[in-house]
Amino acid sequence: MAMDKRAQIGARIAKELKDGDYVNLGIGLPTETANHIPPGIRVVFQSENGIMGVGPAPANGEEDQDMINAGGGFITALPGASYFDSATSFGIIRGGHIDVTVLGALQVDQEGNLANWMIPGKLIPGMGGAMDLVTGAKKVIVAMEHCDKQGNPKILRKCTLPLTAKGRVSLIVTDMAVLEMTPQGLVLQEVSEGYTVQDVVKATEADLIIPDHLK
Amino acid sequence: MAMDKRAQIGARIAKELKDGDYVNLGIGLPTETANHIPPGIRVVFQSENGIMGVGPAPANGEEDQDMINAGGGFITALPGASYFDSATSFGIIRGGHIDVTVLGALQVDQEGNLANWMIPGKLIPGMGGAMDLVTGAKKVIVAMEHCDKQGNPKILRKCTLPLTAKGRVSLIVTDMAVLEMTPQGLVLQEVSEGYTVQDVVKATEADLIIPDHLK
Amino acid sequence: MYKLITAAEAAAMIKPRSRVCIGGFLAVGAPETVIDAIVAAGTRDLHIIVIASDWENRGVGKLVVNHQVGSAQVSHMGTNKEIQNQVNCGEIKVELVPQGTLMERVRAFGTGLGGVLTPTGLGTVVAEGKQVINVNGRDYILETAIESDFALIRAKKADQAGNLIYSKTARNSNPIMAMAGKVTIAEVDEIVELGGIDPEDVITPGIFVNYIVLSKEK
Amino acid sequence: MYKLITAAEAAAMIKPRSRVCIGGFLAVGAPETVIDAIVAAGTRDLHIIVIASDWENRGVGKLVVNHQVGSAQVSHMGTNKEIQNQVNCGEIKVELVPQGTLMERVRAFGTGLGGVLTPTGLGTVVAEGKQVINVNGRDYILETAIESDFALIRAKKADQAGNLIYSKTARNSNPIMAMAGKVTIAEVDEIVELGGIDPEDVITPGIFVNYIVLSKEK
Repeated sequence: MAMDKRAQIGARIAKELKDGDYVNLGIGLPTETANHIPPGIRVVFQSENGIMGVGPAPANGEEDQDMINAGGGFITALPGASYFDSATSFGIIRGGHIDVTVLGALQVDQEGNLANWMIPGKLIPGMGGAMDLVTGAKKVIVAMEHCDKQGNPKILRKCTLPLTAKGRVSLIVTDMAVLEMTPQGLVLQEVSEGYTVQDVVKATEADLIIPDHLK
Repeated sequence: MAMDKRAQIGARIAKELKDGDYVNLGIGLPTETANHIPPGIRVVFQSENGIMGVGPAPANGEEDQDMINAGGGFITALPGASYFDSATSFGIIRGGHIDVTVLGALQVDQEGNLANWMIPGKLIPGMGGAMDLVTGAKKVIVAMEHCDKQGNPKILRKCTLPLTAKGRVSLIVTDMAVLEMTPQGLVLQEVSEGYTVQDVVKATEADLIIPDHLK
Repeated sequence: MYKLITAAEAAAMIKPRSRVCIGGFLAVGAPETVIDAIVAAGTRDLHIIVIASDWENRGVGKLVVNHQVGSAQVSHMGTNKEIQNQVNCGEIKVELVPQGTLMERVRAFGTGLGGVLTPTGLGTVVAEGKQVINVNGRDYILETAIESDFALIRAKKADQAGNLIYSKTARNSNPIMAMAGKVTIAEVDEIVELGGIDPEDVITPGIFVNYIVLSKEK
Repeated sequence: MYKLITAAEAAAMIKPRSRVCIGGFLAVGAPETVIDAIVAAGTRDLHIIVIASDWENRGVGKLVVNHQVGSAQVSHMGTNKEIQNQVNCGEIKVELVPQGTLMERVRAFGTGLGGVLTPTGLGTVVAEGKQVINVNGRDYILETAIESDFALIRAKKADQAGNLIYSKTARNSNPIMAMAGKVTIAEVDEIVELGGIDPEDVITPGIFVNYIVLSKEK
């Protein structure tokens, strides 16, 4: 995905964050969020391998071999950070103490189901911490391209890949749109510049509720 | 119980300890054990409220309000001590990491059952950490007077008071005798000076196996 | 991020029938300033979750003496005659819980678990009415999470991020209960600047701490 | 009390089909010196319990590349193509375990619990074949303790009592696995005198540590 689209998604997700939020960003696209925190908003980033208070990546040559995030990238710690073991880290996650987690997805569906950890017969990376994060975080935001590399919809009526968790997704932010899970179903809330509602509907398999402000 | 009998029980139990053992002593009579550790033997004492490496009581006027043992008595910490929370403390205990625990008893029976936490309708102090200690420690030693204050046996065929744990007692050390739980039953191993085997049998309701060396 | 409040403000949050974890062991590590404020507020019918009922003039014992406790989950009451009296006359309903089990049940709630399987209490009254599950040939009692509305804990020091450290054996149940309150209120001796606690030394990360009250004790 | 041994002596204790917890996350905090000794010993058919299968040239990945792993309980294999190949061709049998669940199952064994109830994995393949138990209106999966024979961990520093402290995010699974080995072997950068670690700072009390190996890395 082009850098400007990645930035657009990150900036849109950052607008969801509130002052004082504790946030866990999945690897890849979700990390873009950290580059767009609005002024006046202070959020604390956890990495599930055992740190609260993750700072920016270190300068070249200043990497500490014992300081990585869950994606294996080098990090720094901000003042007020803390280190803890993995059981405590997932206690924080599963116990509902993380306000927002942002994760990538292979598929999402209109029931809020998420699939992001395996493609049978092809890729078996494992779920790592994703199942705990999606199960435990107060708000689960999916950051992804609207369609896969072949142009097929990733937002489906029903996920066909093995699930990461059932009914836990709150918000989907893609290059084309912002979609919100509600008790009534998946609501198209925003359409990105350069696209029409019809473009989004066409690129989406799931049934979408189109609110008045987009009609 | 007279001081010399308390000392005798403590000294006898101390002989059960091996170099390097981690030991938890219950409140009251069991603490006497700490005064009789044989030379050359180094044991580490845990107190279940959250310290490993308990040292002797502080001198008068040197008490630290944040340094108590599970009985509420003031303690010191030896070099190499550690503090931990109560979940870790009972993780140590229940996880089988404590080599020896010494506890008082209201009743013990010939199946290795122990009752030491309540007398229905009379005393309901609660089990505190006793159930975890008796369940988790590798070796459970009971330290007590052979009979109750009315002279009735406390070593019974079957406990009548609510149990602390089933079948976990290894050794009973009293003012009159040392008794060992074996797969065959309760074996009278030693008789204290001033008593005969018949004295012990008379003061004990449980069936006792009398080995050849005492016949 | 925590908010600094007074003990009276903390006490005012707690209502009749609130389920309240209170840290400490025989009153060592108990949040005495907050407890005193609850005594002053006089809120009754509290459900307390504590290791011990402490002493009549220290720790949660003061709530008992002031007849503010309606029910309790507790492992030891031996140092407090007043709670035994109130239990015997039916004023307080008590569930006695082995101490290790109590800590796991509190930890379970704080860490999103529904419960744990423990061997502690097998073959005793503690097992009565509970499911026994065999795992790898050994029996265990299913002990469920203890839900709580508030955790009132006591720490030595907080930094501006709400990270906490404790003092010696006053640590005891406090870090476990800190995780378990839907609202966690930490009474601390002092608050230091950001960076004033080494990230390696933090026992309770600030994410668990909603409010801080300064202790009157030190 | 721990005994100081060489990495080769540590490796010699581990036999085919030994169940071995190995600390570290993407090889950060992995006991590389002990792992190298196991590679040198060539012991095969190990059962490893690890957060991740690390990299092909770092951490437990080296055991995989040398075909010493027969089975694994692991949460993430995405950084190691070789393990995926060996899983696909049936050489390694893998149980994929969500990371938080893995830690609780390892902790359960170390702390004498038979298992825990977790919501993680409900409605997914992780729940297949497992008991689902409802507590206070919520469903949970019963996840049982993972038994292990050895825990191989990595710490920064030990004192003469075997107490351990760690380094930053290299702490990760190490303190949990330290509790869980029937035999726990800690690889450390240095051993300091008794009293060289403040009792408040100890992360792993020495009671959990049976053997110490000095790391060649630092």
